[in-house]
Amino acid sequence: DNGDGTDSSGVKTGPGVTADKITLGALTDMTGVYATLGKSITQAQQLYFEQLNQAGGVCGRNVELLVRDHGYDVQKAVGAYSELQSKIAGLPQVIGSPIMAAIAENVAKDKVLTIPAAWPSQLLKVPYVQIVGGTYELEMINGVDFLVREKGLKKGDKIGHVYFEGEYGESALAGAKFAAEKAGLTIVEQRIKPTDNDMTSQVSALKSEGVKAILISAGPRQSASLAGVAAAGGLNVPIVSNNPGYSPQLLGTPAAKALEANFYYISATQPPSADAPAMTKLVGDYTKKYPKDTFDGGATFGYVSAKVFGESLKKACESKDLTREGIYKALQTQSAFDSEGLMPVLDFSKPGQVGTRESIIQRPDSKAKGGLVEATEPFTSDAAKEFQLG
Amino acid sequence: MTRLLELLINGLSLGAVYALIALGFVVIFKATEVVNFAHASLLLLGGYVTAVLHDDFGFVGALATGIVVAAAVGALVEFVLLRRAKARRDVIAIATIGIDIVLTAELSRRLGTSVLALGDPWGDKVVQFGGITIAQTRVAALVVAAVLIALFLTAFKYTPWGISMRAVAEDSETAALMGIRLGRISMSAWCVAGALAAVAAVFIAAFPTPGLDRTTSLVALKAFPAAILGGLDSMTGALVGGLLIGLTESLVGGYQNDLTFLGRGLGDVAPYAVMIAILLIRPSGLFGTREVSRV
Amino acid sequence: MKPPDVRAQAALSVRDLTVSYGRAVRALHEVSLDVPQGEIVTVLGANGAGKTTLMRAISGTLRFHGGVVSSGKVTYSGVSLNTSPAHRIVETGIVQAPEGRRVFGRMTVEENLKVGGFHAPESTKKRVFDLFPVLAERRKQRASLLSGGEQQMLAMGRALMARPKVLLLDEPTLGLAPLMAQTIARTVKEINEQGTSVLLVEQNAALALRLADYAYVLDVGQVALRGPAAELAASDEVRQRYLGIVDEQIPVAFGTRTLSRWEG
Amino acid sequence: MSKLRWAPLLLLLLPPFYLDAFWLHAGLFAMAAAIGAIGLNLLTGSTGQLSMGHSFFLAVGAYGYVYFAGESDGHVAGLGLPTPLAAVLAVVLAGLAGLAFSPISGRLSGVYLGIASLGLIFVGQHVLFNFEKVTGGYNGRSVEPMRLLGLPFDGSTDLVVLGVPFGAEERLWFLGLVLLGLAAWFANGVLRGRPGRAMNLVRDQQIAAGVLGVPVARVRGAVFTLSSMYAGLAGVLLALAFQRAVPDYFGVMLAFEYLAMIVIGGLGSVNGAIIGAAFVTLLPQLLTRYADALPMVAAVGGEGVAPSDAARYLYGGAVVLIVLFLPAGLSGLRVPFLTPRKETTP
Amino acid sequence: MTAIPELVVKDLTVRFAGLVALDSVSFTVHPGTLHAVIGPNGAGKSTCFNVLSGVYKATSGSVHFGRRDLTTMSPHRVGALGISRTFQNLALSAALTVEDNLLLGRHRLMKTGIVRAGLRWPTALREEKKHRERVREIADFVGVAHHLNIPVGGLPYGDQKRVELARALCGEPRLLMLDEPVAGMNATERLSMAGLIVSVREALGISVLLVEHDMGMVMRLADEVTVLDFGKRIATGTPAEVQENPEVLRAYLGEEVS
Ligand SMILES: Nc1ncnc2c1ncn2[C@@H]1O[C@H](COP(=O)(O)OP(=O)(O)OP(=O)(O)O)[C@@H](O)[C@H]1O
Ligand SMILES: Nc1ncnc2c1ncn2[C@@H]1O[C@H](COP(=O)(O)OP(=O)(O)OP(=O)(O)O)[C@@H](O)[C@H]1O
Ligand SMILES: [Mg+2]
Ligand SMILES: [Mg+2]
Repeated sequence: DNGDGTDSSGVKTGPGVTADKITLGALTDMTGVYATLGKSITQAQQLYFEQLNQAGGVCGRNVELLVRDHGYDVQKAVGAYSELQSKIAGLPQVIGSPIMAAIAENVAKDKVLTIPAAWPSQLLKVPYVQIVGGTYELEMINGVDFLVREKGLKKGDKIGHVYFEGEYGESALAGAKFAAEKAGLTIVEQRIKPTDNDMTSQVSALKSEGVKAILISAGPRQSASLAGVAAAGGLNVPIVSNNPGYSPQLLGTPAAKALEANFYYISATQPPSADAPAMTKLVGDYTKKYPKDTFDGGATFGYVSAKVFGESLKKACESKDLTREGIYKALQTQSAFDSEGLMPVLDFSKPGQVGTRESIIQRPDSKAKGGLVEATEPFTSDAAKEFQLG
Repeated sequence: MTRLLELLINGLSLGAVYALIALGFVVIFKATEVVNFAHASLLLLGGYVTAVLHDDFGFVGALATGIVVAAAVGALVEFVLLRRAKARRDVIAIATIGIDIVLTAELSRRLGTSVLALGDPWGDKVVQFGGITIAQTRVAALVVAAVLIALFLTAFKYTPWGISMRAVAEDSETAALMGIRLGRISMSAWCVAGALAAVAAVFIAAFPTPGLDRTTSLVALKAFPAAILGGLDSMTGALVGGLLIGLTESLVGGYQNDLTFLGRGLGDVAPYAVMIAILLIRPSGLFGTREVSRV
Repeated sequence: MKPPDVRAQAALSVRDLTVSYGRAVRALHEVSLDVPQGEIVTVLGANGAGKTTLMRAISGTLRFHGGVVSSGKVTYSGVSLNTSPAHRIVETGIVQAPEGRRVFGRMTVEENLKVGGFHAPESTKKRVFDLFPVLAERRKQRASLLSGGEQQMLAMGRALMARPKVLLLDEPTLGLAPLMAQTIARTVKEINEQGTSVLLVEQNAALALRLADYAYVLDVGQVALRGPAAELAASDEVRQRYLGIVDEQIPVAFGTRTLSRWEG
Repeated sequence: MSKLRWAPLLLLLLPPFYLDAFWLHAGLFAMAAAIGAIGLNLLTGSTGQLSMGHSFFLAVGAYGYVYFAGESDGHVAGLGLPTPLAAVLAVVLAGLAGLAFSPISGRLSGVYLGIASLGLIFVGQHVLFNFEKVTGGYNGRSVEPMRLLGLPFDGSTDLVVLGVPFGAEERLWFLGLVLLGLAAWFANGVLRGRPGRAMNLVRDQQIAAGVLGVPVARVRGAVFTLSSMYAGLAGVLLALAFQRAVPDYFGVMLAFEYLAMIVIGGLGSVNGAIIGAAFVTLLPQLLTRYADALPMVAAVGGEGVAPSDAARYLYGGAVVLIVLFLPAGLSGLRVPFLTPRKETTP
Repeated sequence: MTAIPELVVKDLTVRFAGLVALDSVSFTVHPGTLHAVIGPNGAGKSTCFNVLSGVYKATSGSVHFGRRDLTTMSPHRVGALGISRTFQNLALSAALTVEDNLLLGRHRLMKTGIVRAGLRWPTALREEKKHRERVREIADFVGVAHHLNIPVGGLPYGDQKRVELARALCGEPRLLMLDEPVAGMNATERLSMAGLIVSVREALGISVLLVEHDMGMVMRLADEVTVLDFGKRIATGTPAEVQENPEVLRAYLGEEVS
């Protein structure tokens, strides 16, 4: 049975909600290709729910996060989902585009509010899936805008775009093309696979095309290689990366110099070094709980997405409806979600829309906390405002 | 033009590294007629040891240790699996897959999510000539590979070890009759392969690649076609195969805009496409020898 | 060449040796024989008599054929060799030139000799080349391209490179033209005169008996006859056995079972 | 007697009435894998032809079904055929793919074939990602639920059997059971008949095989094709279980897992393939689910070995140990009803 | 079963990297006769067999079986003409039972393909049954019937040799080629094997090509003997003639024969 019912205080309850506990699920990757991201997000989310429970939980219930590590293996993920499905009220975390794709239909069928740790506009189409932050497309659009405004790219210039085969890279490409169109620039494509770790041939290709800047939508390794090779090869142009494309650890590699010189990183989350009290507190709590791990953007995102869930639960409790439907409705009542400066203000009132179209450009900096400093204020380019999502 | 040259040189240097790995396959195959699918994890192992030790031991010391450890584990595999298993050769090969899975899992666990630098002396330095830029590590890779392979070809031709190895490969019983210690030979082969893997690991993880991480071992997947298309029992084959694969990969990457009709991102496919094409013409590779089985 | 105390030493001796392949084939049954120091001893026997098996047992290569010594033992100057691996046996000075030459075809003559004795002094190599001048001429040639006779010489030369105390020869004249066989015979004598004991397995009885001091005849894994070579050479039995003049009648229309053609 | 031997298998009819979706899903994956493993075992175990490209043919089957059964929309094309027909066609397609490879599979053997077939996986991945009209590209495609005699194999219509609501998993369970049964039955027929004997001889005595009138290259080619069709069927079942076909799944690791299955279960034996498949597919699922309960294995994020790593240690190690000490695999152990009537171990 | 054609080997030459295994050898096996090929080890006897059965390709020369030219045929084609052989070093499938090994001998006479076998098609079952019966007959004739259900690997060497012969007979041959059928057998085993060969001819009237080192046996059984030495044919004739032939004596004993 799916646990529908009404408790003593007249709160309607659904799956994953018992008298004293609300259970949420996370399909994460702790052992696969996205382990870095998975670990940060999961730990941050566990941190949040811990704090939430210490503060009395929701509706007099503790909130518990059931974490399942799928190691980026679709089969395990689907298995894990079918296990969690009947036990949970919502999914604050799902990592991996193929995995999200594989469970999307069931998520819709089971009406489970899901926050993916993947940011393609594609997902906005799926009911009950809420993207927190911008999408890959929007990041790239704002990125191109940044290049034009701050880096002096002009009509007719060429921009290289090195991107992963797959949803992430190709969504980003769509955004880049849209923005380039608007700004009269042309994109030079270089598609790569996650196994390509040496960007030499890509760089020499881009170099001979005479690109004025490079966008990269890949992993941290590829970013590092790209920056290093480009600098070494005398291709001193700005490099702008999507948010999965950077990790502070890169500053320990030979590419550090090059990164600090030319590399920019777009994200909807504030860098750990941002001087918002909430951020300082979060970084403090996090590093206290997980001393061995470096705090990064993933953690910020994890914390905020958990918070989004937490707030939705509270609202749902107020309106006496903790069913999955109820939680989803509660989410949509929040048109100006304030993460106290961890992220821009988020609007969840419009189904099928992103929380925000703003992006923050950041620079690597070995001295700064989390290895990143803010390069621009949060902003939304005109192109980003026009862009049709989904 | 410079682009082509750059791609060619890069391809060659990349190929040199593949050749080192392929050489590992060949040495083991010659001595024991087994393809060692655990080679990938030996590579990761050697790299890992080098990476974690270079702060304390310095690069050379760390690399030396890495080489020794990888060699030792290779020897262990030979001792535990090869000496005892009675199974068909290709079944033993499958068993090495098992070893690879375990070893890789363990190393990935230790590596976790980190990207480790190996502290190699070349850093991100490059050499420039005539508008062509190429990373020093690549040059080093070319040189080291060339030296090592030359060394091996000579060792195989002239040293007692090399001659014994060939004797065993051709007729182990008679080799034993002549006083050659079979166990020692096959174990030495596995040691050598391990050592080669460790060396290759350095060049794979060094600049232009950001460093060593759990995905590093995947390059072994590109060395398979190298070894096969060259001929599993031919050193020359390993060299040629490696270079061929390196060039293919580099050119396909560099000219992907002109190859869009094949779909983008051919990096992984091309080596295998080349290999299959060659196997269709020469079923035992370019330099491989088809042994006539007697009845 | 021959150290003074050699004769004094105990020789290679085989005692009650029983060998079987797998669970099935009993190839040798309680075979005993001796190779006194400095002598040539020959073992005759038809195909499948067990001659090669005997050689394998002595050289410790049975395991390559799934064979095991199920009882009895092989000793050299008192030391048991049963459990020693092949290379150890070679080190003790017992070296074999195996049946069918088994030269390393993909290697040159010179390399083949190297395999025989990597650290052999020049003198040894010189001696081999003196015995087989043709090898010196062909030293750079791939062994597989040598004629059968030359391959046989190479096989023997290769064995000599290890400076054996006891040389085991398994059918050295196998498949050789008569003339070649004579050459081989002469060389064996020469080698022996230089102080090496020889255990010679042959099907070419006449030749073997002419060379040997002492002879054994194996029949289906057992010693059927033994004695000084000269005596055996005289006996008709031996001559018949090898001229194929046997008198056992084959029962035609064997047994009661019959088989009719198949009209499928 | 032999009837009795199979009696315990009737237990397999029960799970849908007692176990939850997780178990049924796990079971489904195991059944699909078992079908694929039987196919691989015919090739590698019985004919001695090493194939490392099995997951390619799984992909062909899965995507073949999705394409034949799926409807066209703006994004992807599809033929919208009746689903059973689509399934059959998908299997045939996989077979054709295998046949197309026979110039190689017929001539090569040993690791040469193994690595050549490894190439198929990379080619396959490339096609899956680029041939978007059919495959839906990186996003994959959703799978048309099977529909037999008007009964759809998904949760859409309500169906209650003996008081148990029969959703997608419950229904697919029985479909899977039937398919696996047929697959195993067919394979046993092949192995015990004329073709099976020829396959074994090709493995053991290649030259003698030729002399006895066995066309070695043709046998190899044919068995390769057959095993591809098994993989194809497995692919179809997997697609139905996933309800969505995604490219990343059909990679090298999967091919390795299939090899692990047949070695663990027992080379050349049908039951072996099934046992091995169950072992390799269920292990990680169980470890993941019961991580917190197991010693050594760490709950997510905690210290110790992560479940998926633990699983790798276990089946990786199992392969090695079995090659060393149990040449006939788990099926070689004398478990009454699991022991094949006639073993053909290499 | 159709009439027995004659086998004509003409100027057959086979070279392997450098060495000449067969040097323009010619001989003819007349229908229904037993033709022996003898010669020292390495003379080229097995090579000759391997060419006749299509395993090796002749460098030059030709082999005809009746009107059919075997010279370039693939092994399974040759088998289809009704030529069966045994192997010097056993070539049985050790893991399979004797019965299965014998059924393999009948492979070319059976039709069942993968599909019918898999579906246990009635014709397949009928065929299987029919051939199992014949296999039992042959096994019984050769004297291995009591082993039918044991894996071949477990049998003594002599019995394995018999199974090889039985397997060859299972091909319902018109020409039977035996490569050292009694090698490694003891006197009694040899005798019974010899008797077996005789009664095969009695029963089936087929041609037999025999390679054997055991002179006694050859001299008793052969209608005609071809002697190879070092790849060359040095004599052909009746056993008596061959025995007298000085060449032959020399090949076996070295020069000085009284
Ligand atoms: N496949 C092969 N490759 C190379 N050489 C071969 C091959 N087959 C046979 N030979 C050579 O051809 C010659 C004849 O071999 P063959 O086996 O025919 O001799 P045989 O008369 O059968 O000897 P035996 O009585 O020992 O069986 C030998 O020198 C052998 O080494
Ligand atoms: N590897 C083996 N497996 C099983 N039986 C074997 C094996 N090798 C030899 N035999 C058998 O052992 C017995 C002795 O064989 P062996 O080779 O010692 O005889 P031989 O006297 O050397 O014959 P030849 O004169 O042909 O060299 C024969 O019956 C032979 O068939
Ligand atoms: Mg012998
Ligand atoms: Mg022969």
